[in-house]
Amino acid sequence: MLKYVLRRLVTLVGIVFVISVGSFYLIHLLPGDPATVILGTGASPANRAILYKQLGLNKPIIEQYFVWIVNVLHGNLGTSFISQTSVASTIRAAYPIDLELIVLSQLLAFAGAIPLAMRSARKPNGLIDRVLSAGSFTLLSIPPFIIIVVLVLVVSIKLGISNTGPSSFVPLTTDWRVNLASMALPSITLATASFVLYFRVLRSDLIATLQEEFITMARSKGLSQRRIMWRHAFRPSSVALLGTAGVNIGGLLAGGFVVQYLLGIPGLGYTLISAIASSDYLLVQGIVLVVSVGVVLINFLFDFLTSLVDPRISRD
Amino acid sequence: MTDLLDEQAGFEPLAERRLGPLFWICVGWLTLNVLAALLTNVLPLVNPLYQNYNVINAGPSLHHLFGTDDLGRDILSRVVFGSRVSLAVGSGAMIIGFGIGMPLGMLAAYRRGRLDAMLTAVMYVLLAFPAIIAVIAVISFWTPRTLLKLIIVIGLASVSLVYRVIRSATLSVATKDFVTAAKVQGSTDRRILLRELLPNIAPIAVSFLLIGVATVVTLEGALAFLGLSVNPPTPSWGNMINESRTVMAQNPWLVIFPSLALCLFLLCLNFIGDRLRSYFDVTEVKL
Amino acid sequence: MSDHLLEVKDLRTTFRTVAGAVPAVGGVSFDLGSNETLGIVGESGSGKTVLARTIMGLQPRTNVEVTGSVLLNGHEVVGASERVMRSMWATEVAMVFQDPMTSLNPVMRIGRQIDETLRVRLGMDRRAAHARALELLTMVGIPSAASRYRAYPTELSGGMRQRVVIATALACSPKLLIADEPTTGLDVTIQAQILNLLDTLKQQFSMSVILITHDLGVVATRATRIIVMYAGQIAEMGDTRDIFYHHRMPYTRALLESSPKVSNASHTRLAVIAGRPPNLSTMPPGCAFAPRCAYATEQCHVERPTLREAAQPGHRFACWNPLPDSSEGTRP
Amino acid sequence: MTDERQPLLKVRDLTVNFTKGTHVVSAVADVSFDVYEGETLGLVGESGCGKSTTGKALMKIVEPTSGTVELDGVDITHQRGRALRHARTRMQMVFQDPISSLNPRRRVRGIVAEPLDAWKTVRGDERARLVDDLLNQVGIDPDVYGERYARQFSGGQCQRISIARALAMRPQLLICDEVVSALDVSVQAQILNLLEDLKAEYGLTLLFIAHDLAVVKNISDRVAVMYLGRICEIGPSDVLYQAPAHPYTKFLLGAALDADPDSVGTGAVLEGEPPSPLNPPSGCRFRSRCPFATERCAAEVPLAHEVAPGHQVACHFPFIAQ
Repeated sequence: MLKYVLRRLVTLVGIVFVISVGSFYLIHLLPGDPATVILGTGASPANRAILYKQLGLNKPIIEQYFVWIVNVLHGNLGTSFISQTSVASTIRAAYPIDLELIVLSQLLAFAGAIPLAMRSARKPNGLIDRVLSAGSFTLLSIPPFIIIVVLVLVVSIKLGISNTGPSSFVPLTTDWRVNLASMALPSITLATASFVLYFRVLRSDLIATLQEEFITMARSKGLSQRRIMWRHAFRPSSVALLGTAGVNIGGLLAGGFVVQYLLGIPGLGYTLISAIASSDYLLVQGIVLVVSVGVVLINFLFDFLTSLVDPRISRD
Repeated sequence: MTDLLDEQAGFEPLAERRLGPLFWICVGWLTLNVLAALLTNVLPLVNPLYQNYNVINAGPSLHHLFGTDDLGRDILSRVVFGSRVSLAVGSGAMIIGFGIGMPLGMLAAYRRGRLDAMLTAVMYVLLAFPAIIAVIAVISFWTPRTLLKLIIVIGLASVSLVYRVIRSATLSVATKDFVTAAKVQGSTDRRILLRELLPNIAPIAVSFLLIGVATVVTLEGALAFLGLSVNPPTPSWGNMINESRTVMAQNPWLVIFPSLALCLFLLCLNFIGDRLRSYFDVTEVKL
Repeated sequence: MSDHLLEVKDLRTTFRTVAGAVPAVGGVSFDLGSNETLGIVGESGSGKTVLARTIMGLQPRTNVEVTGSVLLNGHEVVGASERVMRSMWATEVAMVFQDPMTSLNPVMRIGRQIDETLRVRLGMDRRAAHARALELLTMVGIPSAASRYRAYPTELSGGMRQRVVIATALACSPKLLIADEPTTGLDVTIQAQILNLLDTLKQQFSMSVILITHDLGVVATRATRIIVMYAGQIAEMGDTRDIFYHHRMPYTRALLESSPKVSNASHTRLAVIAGRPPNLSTMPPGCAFAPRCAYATEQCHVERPTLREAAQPGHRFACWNPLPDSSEGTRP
Repeated sequence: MTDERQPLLKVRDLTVNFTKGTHVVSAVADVSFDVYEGETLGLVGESGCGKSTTGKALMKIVEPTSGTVELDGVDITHQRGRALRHARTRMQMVFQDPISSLNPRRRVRGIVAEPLDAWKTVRGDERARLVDDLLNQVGIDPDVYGERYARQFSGGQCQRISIARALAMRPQLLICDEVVSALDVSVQAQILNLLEDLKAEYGLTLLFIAHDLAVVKNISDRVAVMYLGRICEIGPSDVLYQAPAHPYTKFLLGAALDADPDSVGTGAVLEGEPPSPLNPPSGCRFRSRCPFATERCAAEVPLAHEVAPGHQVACHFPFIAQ
């Protein structure tokens, strides 16, 4: 087990390294001189000098990377020349909102998907299963950005709740009631997309698991239906569920960005979109780096959880 | 050993080995979509950019079946033209993804050994890289944005996913005895790859391809929302929905029609992929 | 009430499939006394596994129809609810499944899979269940049981896994143990160990055993009585020696003659049963074996034979043109 | 009964090691035997004893670590590319799993014709006639079943098609790897008889790999017994079965069950389970389960030596028949 975790940690470091190289190189995708693009043609020589120093632009590219990565490791992601604020502090202010959004939406999705998938799998092709499957299939084909548009229409317009924008966003720590009220809509939207995925994966895996011989054996021991479902079927099936969840959370980001953008919730997604719109390249680079590493860490966490559930994984 | 299997074959009612009428309806709808997108110049459609100020924000009528927007542009025409973006991105990106990922995945799974180990390690790292972030990042830096760049970036980002699915599908076939038998008979690798392996992984590849197209089209929609896809006034389903959501209360048709077009398109792709999988008895491929 | 532990009367299990009704078990009657070992022999698709599961009340509840009667220690199994069956499973009747790889939960430690039964069914507390599970593991011949208790099934060999399955089945001391092809995937030397173990445990727990197999060699020296099944029906049944030496049904003979023997000389030509077993959903009206039978007459193709008595007590066969009874005991 | 003829297949010190992480699995260790033209050599042993790996190493499906394999006097161990592909056509293999042996998405005629098409030896009408002849010979009616897909067949029929395919290139040696172990008794008998018939007709030499002692006895002229990667004993089948010289063979035969209530086994059951090939016992690999083992068995690897003409045993203390 320890060996498995260590091995995974080594690959994790490798992946984070590749991500850092990728994020670093983004600046060089810009056409022409990065300094000119980032600062605009009318930039003062002083600003140019600062940027050159910060990015090490006058050095060979490998050295540039080292200058950059050392800065990054010290928590210095540069200073935005648009807003004149430190990229790191902007990110620090925004990321708890993303975390909250992920946690809330995932809790909602699991809470919905697990019991319903169990209900469905108990009688495959029964009435309940057919209804749930057809429903989940339809939802599968509705992108989150359409769901949110519809929800906004229904909630804000019909119910008179107005979209107040990022300036009036209240953090969880300030007033959790107001915060949760504004987080409800985005959480539900993201939860819907995840729910569909989890329900479908868990349902089909449970159906397969319930046909396994060890389930028949568990029945023949005289165990209750409930016990068989939770102890014998859910645990092996949750391997597939956790695997999907790990990958899904990465995929959820794009949807999350749209939702934040539309509802004016100042998370990393919102910040990223505004940064792109205002050509704040250093902020974009910083967010890309942080979000990528975050996603990789989440994947790692889910892999670890999976190996706890299924002892076979860590032994291979 | 086979005993139980043989007897249990009678347990479950055999999965219907029919595609069903709904499948063909979906195929028909998709075909219609593709044809419309290809034949936009031949079809009696108004120029999607033509602004007719006499009919602004009109509901569906005989002249404008889907109504018009706030600039008096014909929605039907814009929806049809918008589908070209979705189709181009979806098919283009998947051509790149499968063009690179599929041969590599097949070769790695068939050859095994060092090639496989190397490729798989590289793809593993790429896979861990959150593709969507990578796409957004590259698109935002690689200016000016064009449709072709969008296709290339999404296509390359999908290579590792395609590789993984194709490799594992090939692996499950390549370890079968009939592949060994072909080797032993002196069939060349090329022959084995094309005649023994390809027909067996084709159903998985096709159904994954369809779902891939659906995913890419959704992604394009999201990017359009974020202003990272094609620039207006060129219509795409995503930017049509995005542009008109503010006037949704006044003229809901503006949102409804492109949304409906997009959802139906995705629904058909997903449904066809799903039916094909169960028709060919392919166990759920993790996407 | 009779003194039989198990009474099966005209049991029919029919699966409803897209291809039509499949009578996997088509009217089977027999009984089983205490401390008896009954061998049920048949090829793939003969219905022996379905029969075993129907007796256990373990068949799926959808798309299947069961008629007839299974009296297990006085309790009716056919039509019994899952709740009623749950009270009989493990304590009255337990099963050893064919493939120990798939019949143990791969993500549960083996000890847990045993003491779970003890705790749920016998209401033992954690400590008592643990102690009893260790005892059972030792009893089935698992070395260093205390450390194996914490092992996962994948960490054990096939033979060891089957021992765990047996220990689980015996946890609540059932009166009847149904072993469905318990040694099919195992090597001969391990097979001998497991069969000997079952014999020993049968005495120790004073239970009856139904041993289901496709291999006549497995039941030849282990079973007191044998049922030969073909296409979901009993072709012949009787005391083991009657089946081997006085069989009347041509299928039984064909089965015996077509299996190669260690005592045969090299290049012995094996007797062959032509053709294949019938498709259960399109069974011929007559004897199910008639299309492959060398002795079949017009009658065999038209009319289905019922079981009739042979000379020996308890020996029955279903055949219109039985082989002559060679009471002198000529061996096949 | 020492054969004066040149062996068709000559295997010397064949060793196959697999690496599993940092460990080495000794799957086959120093295996040597000859197969003479026209005979059937049975290779018998329990699962994991390396008998299948031996068969695959002969065909170079599995790369041998060391040792040589000579077919008709030609060393094929180091052949590659086209030469290897050609050498393989002279020996063919039929596999255990009848279902996975056939491509489910190809038609029966196409499957049987594949080797012909790959080598382009015959074309057109001649090819079609040859394919139909082969199918007829294995008892599959080409007119009825020729255009069906493989998945529509039962295990026994699949095995027949596999055999037809293997014979398409007229091989000299046929390696049968557990070909009947997945089949029912009555079907098993059909396939065994078919193999005997084809052997006579094609003048085939057979290497018959199986775990079932009775099956092996029925088809083989000579039998080799394997345990944990090594050959314990090799000899004419009648002699070996009647008077096994290696303790393992004796236990194996004792455990084999004849379908006869009066059959008297030796009664002795071999205790324990085979050790892992990751870490095989020193000296004689059977010593950890052998009731007769001494210190010498742990120290010294027993070499094969002749106890009777053509009957070789790798044991320090063999039973020698009077």
